[in-house]
Amino acid sequence: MSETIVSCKGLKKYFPLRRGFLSTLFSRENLYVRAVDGVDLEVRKNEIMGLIGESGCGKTTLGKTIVRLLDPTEGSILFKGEDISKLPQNKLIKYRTKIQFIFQDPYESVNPRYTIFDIVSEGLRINKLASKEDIENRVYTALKDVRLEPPESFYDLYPHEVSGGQRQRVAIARALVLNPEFIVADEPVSMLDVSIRAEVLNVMLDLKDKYGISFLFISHDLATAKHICDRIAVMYLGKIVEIASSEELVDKPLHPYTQALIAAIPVPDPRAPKVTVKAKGEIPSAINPPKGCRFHPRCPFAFERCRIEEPQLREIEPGHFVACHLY
Amino acid sequence: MGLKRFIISRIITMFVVLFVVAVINFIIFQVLPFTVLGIDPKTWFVPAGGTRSDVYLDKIRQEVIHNLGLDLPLQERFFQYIYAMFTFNFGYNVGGALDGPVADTILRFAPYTILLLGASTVASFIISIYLGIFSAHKRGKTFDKVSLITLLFFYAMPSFWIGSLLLLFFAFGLKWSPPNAESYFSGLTGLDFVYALLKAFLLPFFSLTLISVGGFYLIMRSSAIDIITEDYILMARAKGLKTRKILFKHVQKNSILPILTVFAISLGFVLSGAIITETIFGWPGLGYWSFVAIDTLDFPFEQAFFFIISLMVLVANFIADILYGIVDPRVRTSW
Amino acid sequence: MSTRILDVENLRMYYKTKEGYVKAVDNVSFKIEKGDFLGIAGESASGKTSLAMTILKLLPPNAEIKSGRILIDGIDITNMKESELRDIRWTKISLVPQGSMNALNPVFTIGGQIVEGIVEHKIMSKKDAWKRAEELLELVGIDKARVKSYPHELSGGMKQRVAIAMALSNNPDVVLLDEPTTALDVIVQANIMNLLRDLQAKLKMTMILITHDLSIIADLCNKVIIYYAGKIAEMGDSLSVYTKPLHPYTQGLLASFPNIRAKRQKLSYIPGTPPNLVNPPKGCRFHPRCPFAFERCRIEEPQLREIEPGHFVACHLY
Amino acid sequence: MTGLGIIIFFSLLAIFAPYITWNDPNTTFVANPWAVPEWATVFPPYQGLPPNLELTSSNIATWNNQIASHSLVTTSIGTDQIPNSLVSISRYSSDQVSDKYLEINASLPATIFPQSVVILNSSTTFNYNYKPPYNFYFGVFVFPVKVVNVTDFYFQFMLKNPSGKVYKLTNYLIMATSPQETISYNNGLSLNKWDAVALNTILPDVNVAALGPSGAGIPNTGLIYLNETGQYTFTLQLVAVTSFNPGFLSVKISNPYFFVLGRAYGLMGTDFEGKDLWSQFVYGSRISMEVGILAGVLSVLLGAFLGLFAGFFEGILSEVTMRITDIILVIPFLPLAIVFVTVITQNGFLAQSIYFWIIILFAVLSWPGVTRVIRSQVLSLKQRGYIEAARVLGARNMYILRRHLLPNVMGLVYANLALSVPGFILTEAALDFLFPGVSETPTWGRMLSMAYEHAASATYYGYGWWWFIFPGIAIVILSLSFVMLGYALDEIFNPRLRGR
Repeated sequence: MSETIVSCKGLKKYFPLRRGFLSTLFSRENLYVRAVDGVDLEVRKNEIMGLIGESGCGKTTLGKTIVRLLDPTEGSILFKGEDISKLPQNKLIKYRTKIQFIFQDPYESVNPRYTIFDIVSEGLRINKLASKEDIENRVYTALKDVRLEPPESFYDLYPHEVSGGQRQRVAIARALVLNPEFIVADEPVSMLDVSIRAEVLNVMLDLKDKYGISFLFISHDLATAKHICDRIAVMYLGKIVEIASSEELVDKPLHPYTQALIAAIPVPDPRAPKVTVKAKGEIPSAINPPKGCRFHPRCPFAFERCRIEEPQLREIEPGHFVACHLY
Repeated sequence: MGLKRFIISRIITMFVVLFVVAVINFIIFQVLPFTVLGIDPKTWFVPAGGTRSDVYLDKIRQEVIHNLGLDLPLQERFFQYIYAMFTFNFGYNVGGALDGPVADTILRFAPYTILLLGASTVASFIISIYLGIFSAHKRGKTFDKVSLITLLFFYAMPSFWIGSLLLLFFAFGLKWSPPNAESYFSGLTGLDFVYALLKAFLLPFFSLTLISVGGFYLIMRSSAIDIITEDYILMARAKGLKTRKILFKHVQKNSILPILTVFAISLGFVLSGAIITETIFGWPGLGYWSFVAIDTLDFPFEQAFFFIISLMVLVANFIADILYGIVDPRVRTSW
Repeated sequence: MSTRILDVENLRMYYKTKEGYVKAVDNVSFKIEKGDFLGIAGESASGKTSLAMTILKLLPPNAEIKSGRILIDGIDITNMKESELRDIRWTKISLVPQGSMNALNPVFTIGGQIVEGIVEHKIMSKKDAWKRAEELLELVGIDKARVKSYPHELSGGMKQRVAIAMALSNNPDVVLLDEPTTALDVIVQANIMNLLRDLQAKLKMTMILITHDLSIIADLCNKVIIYYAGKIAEMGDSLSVYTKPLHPYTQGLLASFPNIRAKRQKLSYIPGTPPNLVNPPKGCRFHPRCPFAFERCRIEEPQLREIEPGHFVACHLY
Repeated sequence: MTGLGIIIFFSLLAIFAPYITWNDPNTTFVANPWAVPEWATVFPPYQGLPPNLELTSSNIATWNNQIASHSLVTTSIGTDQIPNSLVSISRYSSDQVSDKYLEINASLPATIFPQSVVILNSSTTFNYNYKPPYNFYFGVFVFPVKVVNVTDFYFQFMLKNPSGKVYKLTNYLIMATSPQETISYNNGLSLNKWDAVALNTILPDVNVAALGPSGAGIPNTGLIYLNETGQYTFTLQLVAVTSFNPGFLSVKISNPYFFVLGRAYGLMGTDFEGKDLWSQFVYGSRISMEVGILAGVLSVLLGAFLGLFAGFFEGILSEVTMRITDIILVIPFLPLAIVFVTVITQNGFLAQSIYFWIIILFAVLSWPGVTRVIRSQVLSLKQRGYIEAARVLGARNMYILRRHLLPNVMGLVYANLALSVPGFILTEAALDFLFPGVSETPTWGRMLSMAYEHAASATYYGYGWWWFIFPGIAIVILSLSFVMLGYALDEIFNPRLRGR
């Protein structure tokens, strides 16, 4: 078993509900959006870990908290054994180059006023990591690594002059140029057309193979994740409900939520069985999550215990973790 | 949060803001002239009527100084002042143009302002809503271009200019209207008074309507343009609804929202326009008298006027919020 | 014996812009019969939504229909005036627009919005229309007590159901669904898909579903059009198109679609980017991205031809 | 872009004001009061209105001076000619006043009975083809070189109209009456010095309101004397009288003039005192631009700084800033400005720099609007991926502020600047309108204020439309062009409007 590069334990991120000045004055109880509510997660070296969940389940918040774009409310984040969850911003800079983040929207995540060279080299310039020639070399290599070839022809282009897929690869190159060891990719292809998604995803696979970079691949698309990720964690309302290797998770899902998710995904083949719905209702609010198992109001198998006791994530089969009272 | 809670919290906020406004008032009318600029209140308050006797003059000065508490130390004066403001005890007019308690004068002249402002606001609202929506519908066509340019022109026209032009043309030129409203209907009673009042009312009413219609129209047009591109308007078209129904049901109810907020915020500006308009036409409302009061250094009147304008702006904001909730159900839930 | 319900012939619709004409719908012909469930698949900016809006004639002012005919139930609507179209809309053809979240006016109740579409066409009295609204809500699986709800009080999936209910209110001949599930989560999407399938079975509706997601079409539709750069690339029965894709674009698109039931594999993609519709490539519009392109593809525009019964393709390979 | 052009146009007016105006804005009677703009005379109601006219040649040498031979000696018995040899008229050129003057030398023999008189007639003709003016004036320069034993010495002006009627424009203007060898003259005329004999039909300080055709009281001489078109003859008559003793007279005269005060003048006509409205207008643009732009720059700078700060650092301080904006937005702007101006003008020292204080007041009262806009833009920019991306790359706050936020906010700052200026221009004009006496500087607001004040008498003069229209239009156009510029900038820089 390979070593862990990033792990978080009991990680929580609550957002206080913004209310008027006076209502804060009058009511004692503080309302929070419990976006991430006690997550344990490990990402191993040289693996792509998938983090799957529906919108509003807290997967992006978790990703941003791990790279400390957001400060965790509670819990620890270990990077190669060192806790970075409480480091103040100025001490964090050392880890910035090692842990990178790729944003969902390639239209928004690059400054439209900068050229691609400026965008890719920005991290080097901010951290004063390289000399002038060195910067050019590293930008060249990074662009080549993300298959933007020939690299020099892209230097002076502005983001709006390249396609969405290329722009997202520019964003990857910007992270790559710093030689990171771990990258959180937040829905990197959800804004792109299906026909070009694989172009970006394959770049990620290349980087994993070539440089041994680990990824946390955040997505709502389990079908893509199955083909890209080594392991997949399924998140529901701020909690991880199941973790397993990608094939096992899809083929033998244990948690009723995972089962519902898989049954609901259509297949591009008219002969395949039609989609079915195995969960009632819709995802509840993260302000007042249900007591006990958070999935119980929608679960077809829920019984008394589910309403009262919160299930813990347990290893049911080797490498297959699930948080459910059924097992 | 609930409507009750919302109203209570808004009223408390209003009191806080009003208090700060009162403090600013205090600085402007009492600290700035007398303490900072070092103006002697005894020479400051010169009543306008020169016929009055010296004894009377002294009496007035004494009264004013006492009334404003200028013979008291600053901190005592402040508390006295705040107490007076919040109990609507505004003191007595000085300066010779107006007599008696300020509260009485304000109550006496407020109806004129309310008539003028109310009528012109309603008129400019209706015009701007219809023109704005229709312009948005005909965007880029001749109708839109013509009304946009015309109303932009009104929007940028200084209120005193509109006023003088109307006065020049209709009062002096065509002699349809009296050049000075107050002298025209003062002294009349009964139906004669009403007739004269209405005749004198027309010019300031048109003037004020023209001033405010431009701004409202621009907001209405741009919000209607936004709304027209919304999917639910496409849906309304797909449903086969008549254009008139789409525009004046679906578009109107949604695009009226920003104009409500803007009206509340801009009420202060509308009142400013009223000062000039009333002054130009001699319409004896609060704006006119506030200018006269400034001229005669009638500070008790002036600070009451300020306080009441601020109160009106706050109340208007409050009402706009409530109206907003009535029009838009989404807002109600956020209370 | 099936009846033809929608007939589109040589339709051309361009948008006039500063850069030139955007050829969003360029010589498109297809027909559908009563009871068909047609899927139109295309990537973003391929012009598939423009096609839908042209069929409804709900076009922005800069759109120009250059040629062609649109027949709904035998009625030519191509040159109809807005006032005449009003009678066609919602009775013959109705729409569930893209992003149905925004298709409901936030300041009116959902019942009111259903009712106005019925009353406008004088189909029944206002009182009956409210009853009908309740029935429709129940039909799409919403408690009829919600008839006086405002849109913001409903979840995304429920709003989508309301939009569908609304489109069904006058029993139209054709219902056009433009990306009806795009912004929804998978489980909600599955819900809506099941609803559509049930409705189609129950009401024998004719529906057109426009989406970028080939798997939704595979799940729901019996006929499919693969749309690329303002043109039909391939058209036919779903089974035949999915199992024997002929056009290289269809092949590439299907291959790049991740299939959750397939073995874990490296995903493939179509190189290059979709063309700009102001200046589309000469010849076959797909040729710059096509692995099989040869000389003729660069020069001559391929016509849509029936290669097998009911299976049309526009490609020089066949 | 027309907006920008208009702004540049007005800026040039303001900068080059002294070079493009012909009169000081405060000079009265540059033409007749209530003169229409000269170009307006192409329109029927104003056709034929006289502009400012110098009707005669100032070169007296070209005048008909030959008539000066009417030199007469009157005796009790009859009239005898003084021998021509005793009287001479010579023309000289070059002197300090005029390069063309006429010198008259006359030796007057002693007479037994009462007087001998020398009369010089100098006349010229001119054509007058306009409507009658309200006023004209005329005069001549004289230099009494030597005057001995002259009892009376005077000028007289006469006008013969096209129908042949002769008007005496003045009574004899008596210059001197005492028979001394050397006379010191009244009326400022003295020996060895050039002096002007200037005569107006009506003096400038008459009641201006009465100038009009229906004005009672003083007759408008122009309407009487110049009421026909055609050829007029203007005669200047110099009369000297001696008695008993032989006298000697030596006088130089030069630069005679006959001047009509125009009823049409300049680009924008004149006001009720005959001040040039064009130069008031041009100088007025200075204050409008100055107050508008400076107040705009100040308030936008302040607002942008606070907005950037309040948007980027969320905390108590930014919360306080936003609450302050709430309160300032409640305070009514114009009433406060009115009170402020009143208070300031009570203090003579502060009143001198009134516009400075107005600018400060405007800036202090109007930054909150800008702060709100900038803050909400910063708040939305902060959500942009590239700001977060820069953070992930290890960028610190100052770097993000400088390299990512500021460049993106600048466009909005410019747009806000352009959009805030018209408000200030309008408010400043309103203050000038309400307090026209605050400063002597001409401003558009003050022009309109004066026009409004004289609106009643304006009815006699085509409603004085030129006085009302131009400053008003200028305010509107200038404000609108700032608004247009603001919208244009907003469209260029505001990503929400620009789209992708």
